[in-house]
Amino acid sequence: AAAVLPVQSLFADEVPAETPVLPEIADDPTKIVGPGPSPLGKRSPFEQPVRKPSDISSRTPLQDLHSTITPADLHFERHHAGIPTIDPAKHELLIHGLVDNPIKFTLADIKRFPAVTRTCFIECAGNFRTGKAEMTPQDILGLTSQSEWTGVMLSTLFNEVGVSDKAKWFLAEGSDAAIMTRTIPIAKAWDDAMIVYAQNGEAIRPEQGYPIRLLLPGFEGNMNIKWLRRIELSEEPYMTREETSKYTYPVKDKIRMFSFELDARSIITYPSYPQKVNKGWVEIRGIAWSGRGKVEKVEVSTDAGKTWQLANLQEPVLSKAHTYFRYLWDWKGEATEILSRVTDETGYLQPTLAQLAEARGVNLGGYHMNPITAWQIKNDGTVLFKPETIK
Amino acid sequence: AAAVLPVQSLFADEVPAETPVLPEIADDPTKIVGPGPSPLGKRSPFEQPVRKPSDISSRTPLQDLHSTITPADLHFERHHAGIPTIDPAKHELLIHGLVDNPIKFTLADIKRFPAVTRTCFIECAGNFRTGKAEMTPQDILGLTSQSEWTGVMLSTLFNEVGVSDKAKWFLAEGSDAAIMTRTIPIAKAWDDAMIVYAQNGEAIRPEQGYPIRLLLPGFEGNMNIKWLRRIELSEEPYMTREETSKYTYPVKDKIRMFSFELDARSIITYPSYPQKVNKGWVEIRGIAWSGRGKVEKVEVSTDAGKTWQLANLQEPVLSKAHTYFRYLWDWKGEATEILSRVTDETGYLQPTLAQLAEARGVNLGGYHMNPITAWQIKNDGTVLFKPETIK
Amino acid sequence: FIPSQGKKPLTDSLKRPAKFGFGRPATLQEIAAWDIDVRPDGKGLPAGQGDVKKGKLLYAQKCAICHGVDGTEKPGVKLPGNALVGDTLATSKPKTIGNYWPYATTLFDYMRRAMPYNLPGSLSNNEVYSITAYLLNANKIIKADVVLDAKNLPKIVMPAKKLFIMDDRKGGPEIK
Amino acid sequence: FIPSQGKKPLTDSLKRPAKFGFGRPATLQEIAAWDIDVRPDGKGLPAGQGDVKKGKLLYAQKCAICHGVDGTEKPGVKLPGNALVGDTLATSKPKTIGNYWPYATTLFDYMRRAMPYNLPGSLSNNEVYSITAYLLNANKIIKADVVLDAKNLPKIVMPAKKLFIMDDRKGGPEIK
Ligand code: HEC
Ligand code: HEC
Ligand SMILES: [Ca+2]
Ligand SMILES: [Ca+2]
Ligand SMILES: [Ca+2]
Ligand SMILES: [Ca+2]
Ligand SMILES: [Ca+2]
Ligand SMILES: [Ca+2]
Ligand SMILES: [Co+2]
Ligand SMILES: [Co+2]
Repeated sequence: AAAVLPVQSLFADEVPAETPVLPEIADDPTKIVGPGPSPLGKRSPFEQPVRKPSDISSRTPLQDLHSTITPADLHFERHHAGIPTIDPAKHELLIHGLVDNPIKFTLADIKRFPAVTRTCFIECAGNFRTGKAEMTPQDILGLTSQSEWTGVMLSTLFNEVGVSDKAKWFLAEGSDAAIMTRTIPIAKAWDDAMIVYAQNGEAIRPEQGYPIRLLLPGFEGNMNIKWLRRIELSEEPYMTREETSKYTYPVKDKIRMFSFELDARSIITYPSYPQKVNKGWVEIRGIAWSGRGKVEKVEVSTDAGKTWQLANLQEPVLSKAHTYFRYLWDWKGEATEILSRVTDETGYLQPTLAQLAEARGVNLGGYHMNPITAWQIKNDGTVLFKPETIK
Repeated sequence: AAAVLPVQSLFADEVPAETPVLPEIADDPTKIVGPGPSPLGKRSPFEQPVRKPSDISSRTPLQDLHSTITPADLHFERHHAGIPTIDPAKHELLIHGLVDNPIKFTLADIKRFPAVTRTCFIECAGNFRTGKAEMTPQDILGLTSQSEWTGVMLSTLFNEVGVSDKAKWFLAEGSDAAIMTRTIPIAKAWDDAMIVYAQNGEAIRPEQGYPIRLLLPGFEGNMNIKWLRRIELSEEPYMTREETSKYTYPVKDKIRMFSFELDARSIITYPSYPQKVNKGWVEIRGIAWSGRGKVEKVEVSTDAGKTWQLANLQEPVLSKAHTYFRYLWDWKGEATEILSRVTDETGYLQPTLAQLAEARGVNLGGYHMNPITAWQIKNDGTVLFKPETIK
Repeated sequence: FIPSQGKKPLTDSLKRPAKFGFGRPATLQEIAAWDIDVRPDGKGLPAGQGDVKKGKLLYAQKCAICHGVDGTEKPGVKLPGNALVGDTLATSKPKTIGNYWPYATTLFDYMRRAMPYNLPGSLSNNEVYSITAYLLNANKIIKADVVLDAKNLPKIVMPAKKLFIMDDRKGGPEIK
Repeated sequence: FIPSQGKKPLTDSLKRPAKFGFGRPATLQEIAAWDIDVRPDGKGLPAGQGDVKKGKLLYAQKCAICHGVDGTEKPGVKLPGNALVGDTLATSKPKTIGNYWPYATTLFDYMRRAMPYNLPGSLSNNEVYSITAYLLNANKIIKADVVLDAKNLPKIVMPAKKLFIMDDRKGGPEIK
């Protein structure tokens, strides 16, 4: 029987978007003096990119974006008990457990440490939906976004408290109503984990963990604990609900847990449903990323996967970051399928859904899914998603 | 007599900011389920960065930013006749003059050409104010901001229309009520000029030229014509008002015109007025940039300019881009002055105000001013700007 | 996972002191107030106890409205909360405590911090022990007469435990 | 300025066609409707003419409210528009047409496109010629009886012309 890829009912429960109201405007803008400067800018009324919210998540409109920084108000969301409202003057971070000196840091303390800025993506491990042709990139994998994050290296704080040799893991805990907890191997703290307080220059947004969140570049979204209030160092993992009953998935007759890195992935965001293409030169555009380092190359196929061509990568290519790719295609008007596939710096090539099913069995669980995404191009230029099932 | 540096009355006419209202919030956010996902995120009510608007400009709150992307709604503004409201479906770009084929491009046409994304700053050529100690970085030089811009290389469009060998300049014209025009040397079109329609991923904001603006990386802000509707190629410059009666400045007994690139510049944004520092380790932070290429190095002095130390530059260092720098300082509590100075890749070292006056004469005009900015640190940790005058 | 070798973002390392001295020592009381986690070896379990009977009553009062009268999935019924009760067969659907939770300690830890969803943190330790006992019994993991406490809870071997494996992928060309 | 040598951002250059064929030919009418610029050599100046007397009247009606009765700066008075009239001495303040505008064509071009500020584009070509004549006369650059048109306007040598120099800086260590 064909495996049905899980489209969790909670994920699918979308709130319909409001219809934008367009202003009446003058024919010749050169004849009327416009409004002057303001404390805060607004979008043009003709541009209304929005997330697609359900009751527990909202998805980034990837097809509306032209580069890789996600405007903060369009960053995807995934909450387990809503967004807490936190007074930054009262918020503290406790680091304790297998340390020499358990310390409480105020937000002001944290900002005094040497700061670092890093651009990387955050992606929900459950970022895959399929099922029908009328799906946009936002619908399929809108649970990934990218920001320029600023904060302190977690290693700096660990150095401050003094870490025991016995510590092999650390628990990170949020101050939301789910008191979300995940356990992370300590090697990540000595590598590139950060505690961040800024996103795209300004204070981190409430949905993203204001005033501080854990940033684990390349690791699944849920581990990047938001509204962080506590870290406990430990000999062993805590086996929290989110690392056992959730964010785990069947691999043949076993259940795989502690998958941290998001596997390399790419998607064409233009052209995609519901856009239409014209005959002639079409620049195919999209994003590619890997939780294990840099994007090495992206290939595009315009003949349903028979042949593949190199796409251009937008510089600078950053590690564990959405990387924009572009490929010029001379479309003659024939029906076809277009696809992209990424290779990351470890040499991993993005698989097809069939290859994933072959490797993991047909009961694919919906977490850590990164199959190649195909778009169908119809004779008239219409673009449709190609939903695949496993035979 | 001491030269008074021009603080144009129009620039100085600020609108007072509204006092933010803070919400009543629960003591323990872990006990209440918060609001769920939404189509568009909002800032925490505890974080209200705002531009400082006057009637013709508004200034970016540089001291509130932790990295170099300026959130789009905080990008500085400078309008000469307000912000036009433009229907993107009707907007067209005309390229004519010394070309083989004069062409009108719709916005949709422009988006079909091969796209490029580039991160760079835009700075107003009149970005310098001084006069009193109670000034923030926003007050002193808030007319500079940085975005990730996406659009088409101007050379791609010039190739499309076919440019005559006689063409040495091009006029760029906006569709605002000032029908703003500037002439640009054609070499810039073959180098790195772009026509951009996206800013930080999304459509360019109305204040920044929606739906398209000219982007001339490193060139003075006013030349980056917003709401672009026309380009005319020409043998000679047009000597528009903005390149003759404005954006020119006295140099000894002459008036210098056609200064394109912004000279290398830096400022410490932390600590700055009205912040306060504590004894112990202080991370001095700021931004540096050059209109002529990459920042080569930034030096910081914590002893009023007697000695200088290298600051760390945040990677990746991009050309013609705000570059974040950081320097760790162990403050013992003594009164002093802290300063930063940048060297760009051409070997240009940011000058003092006295050096500028020495080179240009004491009637410095307020355009293309990039003097070293000093902050006074008082014994109690108070920070004040050090306004300088020319003797 | 494989840490990125030597490609760390720069920090200010030239003049960095041994310690910065920011922050203040956390008191034992402060730590105790927040330290609510429970590990598989039982570390973190509080004093107290609970039994199936009390748990059943509490479940009916505080949980049934979201998780269903008996915690099982009923065809055509969409509840706000997940199904909690099923059987212990690895192949059975839906995922429940019986077939998909490798550690009983996780149940205690999670319910104490996050449930009931509308009143998180409102259950006493004894109540959490009781509801844990009830749900383990309903999932056919413990007998109806077990009195759960910090001693015996970590000893429960969950049916799904044997299914769980650590991800051992390290990057590279293999699809796995 | 010095173009950045070979450090251009990448575009898709491998398969790039000679032309993409996007956009459509602009008609002469379309070009004429927007092509309002005026160059120092007079290119772009329209037919028509104007004189100081008419200009003075128009100025009083349409401009004086923002630029002052006679366009000069009055101590203590802050007007919405800049001072337009002064003398022709390089050292005098404030900057005006007389001492700071290198080309008379710029005046025509700017006023036609942008003034009056509240009704941009509302002046006829003859009106712009007349106001230009008035302002040039008020700044002591032309006589009161000059009738301005496309022929003589570009020939006017502005007092400030001799002061203007092109920026010749090319980067590098020099402070200039
Ligand atoms: C108002 C609705 C509501 C009430 C009342 C409620 N729950 Fe829940 N419960 C939920 C929701 C929603 C989730 C899923 C939360 C998530 O995924 O983050 C959940 C998840 C759970 C889970 C984890 C299930 C899994 O498979 O991971 C357990 C166990 C649980 N609840 C137990 C309880 C108990 C015990 C009570 C009563 C003491 C209770 N719940 C009361 C809504 C509720
Ligand atoms: C409602 C106010 C207003 C009216 C009416 C007005 N102006 Fe202006 N004018 C301005 C403002 C404001 C500026 C500066 C605009 C800028 O800097 O972009 C200006 C600038 C100018 C300048 C450029 C000055 C310089 O030094 O660069 C000239 C010339 C000018 N106006 C001429 C006129 C003429 C001629 C008229 C009438 C036909 C007129 N103005 C009517 C407000 C006005
Ligand atoms: Ca998440
Ligand atoms: Ca290509
Ligand atoms: Ca500008
Ligand atoms: Ca340093
Ligand atoms: Ca603990
Ligand atoms: Ca022309
Ligand atoms: Co998730
Ligand atoms: Co300006």
